[in-house]
Amino acid sequence: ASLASPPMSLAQQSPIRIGLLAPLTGIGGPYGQEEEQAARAAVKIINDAGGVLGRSLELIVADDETQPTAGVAAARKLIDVDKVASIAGVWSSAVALAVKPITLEKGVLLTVNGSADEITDGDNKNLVWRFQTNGKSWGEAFSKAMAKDGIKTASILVLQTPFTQSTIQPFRKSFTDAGGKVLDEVSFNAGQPSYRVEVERIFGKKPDAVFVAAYINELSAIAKEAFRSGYDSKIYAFGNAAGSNGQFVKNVGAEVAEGVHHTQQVPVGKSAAYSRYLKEIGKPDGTIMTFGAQVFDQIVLTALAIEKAKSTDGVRFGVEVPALVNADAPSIGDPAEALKALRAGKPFRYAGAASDFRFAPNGDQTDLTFGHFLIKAGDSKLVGEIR
Amino acid sequence: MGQLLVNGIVAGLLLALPALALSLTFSVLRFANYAVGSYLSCGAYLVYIGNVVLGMPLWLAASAGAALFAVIAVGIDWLAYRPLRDRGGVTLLVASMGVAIALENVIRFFAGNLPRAYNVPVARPMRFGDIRLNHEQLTILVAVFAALAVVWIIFRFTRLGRMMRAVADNPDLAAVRGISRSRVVAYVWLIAGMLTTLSGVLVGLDANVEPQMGWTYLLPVFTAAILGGIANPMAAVAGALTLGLAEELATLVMPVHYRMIVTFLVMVALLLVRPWGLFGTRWVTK
Amino acid sequence: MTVYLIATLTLVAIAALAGLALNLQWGMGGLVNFGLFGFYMLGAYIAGLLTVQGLPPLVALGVAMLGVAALSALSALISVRLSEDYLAIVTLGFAECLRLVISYEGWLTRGMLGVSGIERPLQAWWPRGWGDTGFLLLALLAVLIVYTVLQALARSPFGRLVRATRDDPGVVEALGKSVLGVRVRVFAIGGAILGLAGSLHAFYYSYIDPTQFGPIITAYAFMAVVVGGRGSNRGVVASAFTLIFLLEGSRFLIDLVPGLGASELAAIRLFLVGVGLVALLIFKPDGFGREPRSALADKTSSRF
Amino acid sequence: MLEAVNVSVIYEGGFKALNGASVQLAAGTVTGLIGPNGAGKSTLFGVLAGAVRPVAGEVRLGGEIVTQHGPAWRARRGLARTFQLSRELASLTVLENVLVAQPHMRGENVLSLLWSRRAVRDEEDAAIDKARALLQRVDLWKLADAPAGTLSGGQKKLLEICRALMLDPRIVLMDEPSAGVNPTRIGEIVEFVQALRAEGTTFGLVEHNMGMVRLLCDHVYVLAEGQVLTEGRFDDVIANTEVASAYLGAQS
Amino acid sequence: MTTSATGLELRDVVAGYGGHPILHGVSFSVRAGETLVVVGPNGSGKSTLMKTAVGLLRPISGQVLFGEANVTTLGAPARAARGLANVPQEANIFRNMTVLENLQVGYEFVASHSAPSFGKRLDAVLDLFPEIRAKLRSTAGYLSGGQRQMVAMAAALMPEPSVLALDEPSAGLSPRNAEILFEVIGRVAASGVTLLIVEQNTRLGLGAADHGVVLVGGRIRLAAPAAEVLADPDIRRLYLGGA
Ligand SMILES: Nc1ncnc2c1ncn2[C@@H]1O[C@H](COP(=O)(O)OP(=O)(O)OP(=O)(O)O)[C@@H](O)[C@H]1O
Ligand SMILES: Nc1ncnc2c1ncn2[C@@H]1O[C@H](COP(=O)(O)OP(=O)(O)OP(=O)(O)O)[C@@H](O)[C@H]1O
Ligand SMILES: [Mg+2]
Ligand SMILES: [Mg+2]
Repeated sequence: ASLASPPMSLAQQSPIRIGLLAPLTGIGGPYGQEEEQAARAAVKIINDAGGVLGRSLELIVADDETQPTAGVAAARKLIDVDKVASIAGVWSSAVALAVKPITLEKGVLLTVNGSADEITDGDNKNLVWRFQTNGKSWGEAFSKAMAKDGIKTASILVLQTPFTQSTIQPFRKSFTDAGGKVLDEVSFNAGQPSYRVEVERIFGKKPDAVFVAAYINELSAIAKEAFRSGYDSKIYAFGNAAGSNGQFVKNVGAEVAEGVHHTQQVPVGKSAAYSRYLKEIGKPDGTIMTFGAQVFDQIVLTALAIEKAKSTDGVRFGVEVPALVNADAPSIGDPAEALKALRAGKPFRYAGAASDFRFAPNGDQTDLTFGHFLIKAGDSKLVGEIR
Repeated sequence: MGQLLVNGIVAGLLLALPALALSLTFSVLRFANYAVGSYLSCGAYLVYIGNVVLGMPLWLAASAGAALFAVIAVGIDWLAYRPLRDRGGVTLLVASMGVAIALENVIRFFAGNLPRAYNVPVARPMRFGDIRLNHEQLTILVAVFAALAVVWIIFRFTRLGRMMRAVADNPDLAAVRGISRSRVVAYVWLIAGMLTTLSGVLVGLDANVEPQMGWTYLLPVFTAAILGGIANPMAAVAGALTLGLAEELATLVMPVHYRMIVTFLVMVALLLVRPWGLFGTRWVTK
Repeated sequence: MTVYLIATLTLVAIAALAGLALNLQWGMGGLVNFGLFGFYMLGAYIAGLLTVQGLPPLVALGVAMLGVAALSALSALISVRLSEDYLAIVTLGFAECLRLVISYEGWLTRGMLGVSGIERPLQAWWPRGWGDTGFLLLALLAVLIVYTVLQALARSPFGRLVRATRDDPGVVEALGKSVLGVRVRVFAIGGAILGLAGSLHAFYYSYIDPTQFGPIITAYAFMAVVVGGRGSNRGVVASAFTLIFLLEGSRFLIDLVPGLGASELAAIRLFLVGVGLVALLIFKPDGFGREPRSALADKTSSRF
Repeated sequence: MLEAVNVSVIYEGGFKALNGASVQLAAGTVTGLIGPNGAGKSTLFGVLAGAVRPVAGEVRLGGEIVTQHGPAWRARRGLARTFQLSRELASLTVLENVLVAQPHMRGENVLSLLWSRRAVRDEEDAAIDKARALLQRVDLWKLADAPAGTLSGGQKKLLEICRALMLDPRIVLMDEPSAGVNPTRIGEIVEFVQALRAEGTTFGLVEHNMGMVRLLCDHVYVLAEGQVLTEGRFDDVIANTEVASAYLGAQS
Repeated sequence: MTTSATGLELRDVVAGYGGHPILHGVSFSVRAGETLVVVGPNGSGKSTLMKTAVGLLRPISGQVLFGEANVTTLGAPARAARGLANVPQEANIFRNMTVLENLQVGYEFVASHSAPSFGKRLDAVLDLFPEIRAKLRSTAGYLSGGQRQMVAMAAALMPEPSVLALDEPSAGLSPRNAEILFEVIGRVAASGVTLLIVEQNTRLGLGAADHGVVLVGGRIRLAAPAAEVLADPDIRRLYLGGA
């Protein structure tokens, strides 16, 4: 009965504020909306399930313009004016690095999507958690996927950001260790008018495969360019670029997208949390939205940790974050059920939407499974799993 | 090498149209329109609406979009630049920064951040011996040359062109010679609006249609226009070609990501030898 | 809220310094420095890198000012051969190249990862929790000193010579003064101020990376000078204040608009910033102040 | 004192504006330069002042060859000039326009601004007094605080002259000082020149106002098509029929 | 040259810059086909008066009439279209256009349909100022001072105007060219064109005029037939340069 009508206190007490510092403009712009939707979905599910500590959650969204200075200004407003308990959704590693000193000082929980190693370096007082593979695992996942496809020679086309760069060394090492040969590597800058030079240089050597470490805008332009220039090397890309809710295929057309490989953390599709997330935002099963799923996990875990610690003080509830996913107990994916279990004192662990991950003590995710996808006739098909 | 040249020329031509629009407005209004990149994006999106949302063929959508945006450009001038007309080039430059920010976010408001593409099939390239030329490149080649020829004839040989240059040179004297400045300014924006829309379409074909597309072109466009000699529209085209070729050939001697440094050095060297731009002439002010 | 105001005022101080530097170089001297952000970035990197190497922050700041001043002076040397527009593009190109080098030469600059953990000057001085306020005071002091110096320069015969060079370098040459000498000095002093502003930026954020520095910094400096009234130092400070509060205040505005997604609101916010800028120019035609003059009116009041 | 020897000038675009012209400005005299429009008079002044590089020939200042030195160098050695089309410093006030010309100002050195503020102020006061004296003579003092860009055409020409004289020059080149100036004020200019010549200043004068040339010039050169057509005393020169028909018209 | 002559009249004109009046209520009229010369000290407001007459400066109060029509609110292009041509004192050519283009711009935006063709007018005008024929293809900004003056005058004459307003047309001209200029002015006047001239070369100017106006400090000090102005001893001493 209490499910239909939330407890009285929910309406009376002031809500607990959660900040979302999303890249709504700038080069991260394509992912900002996805993040916001996911955060709203998670907040709604939690509030429908009675909120936490008898209070509702309120989401405050701020734009970091994918830019550290704007990010700091926006974070300052979230912390000092809106008094949020946590900041979620920090997409760019540079923004995360810039904001981190402030959140640490003010004892605010910071959950990020950026994968630069430095983010989790140092003593973070349990306040910084990364909801993203680090570059090493992702780089290795690509080399394993290529090995499985029998790729002998590969070249690398990498966008100049901390995240994309951090995947390159691990990829190279793992790929050459497995007997492959890297023909060439070219870095390029964000926001170039065209990528023709890079494409000529990399695809011109006709490697079996090209690892394109970039986001959707650059990937779209590069894939089109390679096709139009008459090249046939297979493209391997991040799931958040080539999968991205089908947007990549829409951009370049099915013919260009045909045969593009991409990988990302699963269990997309068989996670209860992920299904709940997709249902909440009204997307069909099988849609791939990595950043959204990560933000969903961030908000849910923040809420669970607050409930568990019975405190909105970041330093107090931050400790609970790893415990909630690392526990040796039955997995629960639906946030509402997790909340119920928590209130009932039943032991459980939260199995995330983005992946069924664990946390390492330093704040990194571990234990990730990657899905290996292939675009066929305009659809991403799961062709294997990589651990 | 041959391929590099072809690619360089196409890259340069792609820059040529917005550079031409920039130097056209500069040469008449004496201010560098920082919003030229946003104009390009706006035009591209208008054409996107015609092409994808309303289902028109691209050439039709491009023509309609160009006409519509030309009018919008006149409107923007009327609202934002006209009240500042006599306040010096840099005041207008700063105003155009404001216009750029505003326009880019109008796009973002309606269309979001995700990249989009026109409804044209992507095709494999044509081959001429070793040299590959793709369909977009061919479109770019033809469209840009046609546009350049038209603008050149207008500017150099017609009454309208003389009107523009007279106002650019000496607005007061132009007025006593019977030329209405506001009419000329409107014409200039009409032409600039069409040019930027056209270039928006070509850039969209070449890469994606996205809110930042114009922004990414801004720096090269300014460089090209100034390199050529900003007060001389046709020189801007030469500047654009030089820039395109320099970037392409730079990769022979430098890591790809440093090609801009070569371009920069070439530019400085050229400007030191020819301080008025490659093909520009000294602007006489006394 | 107070904490937030302190943070915002610190940004105002840094923006004001950049604006003051440009006001000297372009406002008074007529040298269009589109590469302003490059010099600013250089200041931030010198200060940041030296500080994390263990140099005391104030010493690092001093080195940054000197370093940027020297490099600015060098780049002014080519200005003799270039007219306004060309100087603009050359400085801009220089700044962009500098940013490329900083992005890719990771061994020196730590590349895209940026430099983190930059310590602020004099942090030990302030009681715990007052660090931000202390830093603000330091920044305001810097603005005050720079303002006073520039104001004195502007009223001096040197300032007059600088403005004369802006109006017609040919005449200044014909009067026996070295235009190049004036420009080098103007660029060097402006460079030192930019080095100072950049260093404060590095200290304030305690983390710097190449994405923080772009033409938008130059754009803001030009906005500050033009909105403030070209040549007027007081105007520049006033308009730096106005602009930052326009930028920051609009963050609150979007909390008041219901029923729209965050992306739309972000778009509306920046749209308003753009429109606000144009409106400021149109409705505040003389800016916030006048250019200081060297021959004071009181000296000439008895002129009949 | 100042002389050009066989100078030729070719402008960008190939026009030969001077073709082996030689003139000599003797110390303490006023030398006139007359000739039809487009003869190359202003160009020759440009060559003498260092603003125009000749392709052939040389310029001597006090016996020393100075062809390679720029206008600033020559100005520091006491050579001042006015421009035919006035080049006022538009955003500076009238007074400032004149003050900039004051040579050896310590206040123009950033460091002495710090160390010797008193001396800087005294120098400035002295310069203002000097400027006032000049401006009062041509009735511009009442406009001392107006931006020079707002002056009338004739006022700008007068300002040009004041600015040149502020340099304490040993040689002054004046390019059509009387054009656009009211006849009564022309008298003022004539008095300026006469007084300074008496003190030993050397003058070069390009003028179309024959009355003024007759009154002032000790020696006159006639320039036509980039060459010296003839030279001598004013009365002798205008008696030349060629000069009369090409230059003076029916007036002669 | 032209058939329909128009007069020009100023009534109580107060005009200036930034709200500060320079002209304090100036009135005069030039009848169709007559010539009026304005003289006065530097800075007395002659050019300001000229700018008000041609429509570059909107008067603070007062009226400008063109024949019978009140043109006070019309801008310069509209007045040019009614047959008014002008040579300003400074910046009187398009410096970055060739001499030929200067003449073309002088002609094409105002010449009426009944006017002779461009080629005819070009020949006619070049016959008046043969010295600029050799410079037709040169950039006007590189001309000598006197050459500019002739180009400016030629451009103003191109469309066969009915009213001609000249601000110091003889400045910078050699004596011979100044003489030619006033010959041309005389011929133009004889053809029925109304002329308003500001001139510092007072003797030449007033000599060619029907009427003279002495403007001092923004007020009319004397308005009389030209010969009377020339003869007035006070005026001669104060403003016309000596005896
Ligand atoms: N920068 C230039 N480029 C090309 N030609 C020029 C340039 N300056 C002057 N000329 C030409 O050189 C010739 C001489 O010009 P100059 O100005 O010396 O004449 P001037 O004797 O002073 O004539 P005026 O009496 O009309 O002032 C003219 O024919 C002019 O057109
Ligand atoms: N744009 C302007 N702004 C402010 N004041 C101006 C402007 N133009 C002219 N003035 C002032 O108006 C007064 C009259 O100027 P105007 O040009 O009309 O004089 P003038 O009679 O033509 O003089 P001249 O014989 O020297 O050409 C002058 O004192 C001048 O300083
Ligand atoms: Mg001359
Ligand atoms: Mg005048």
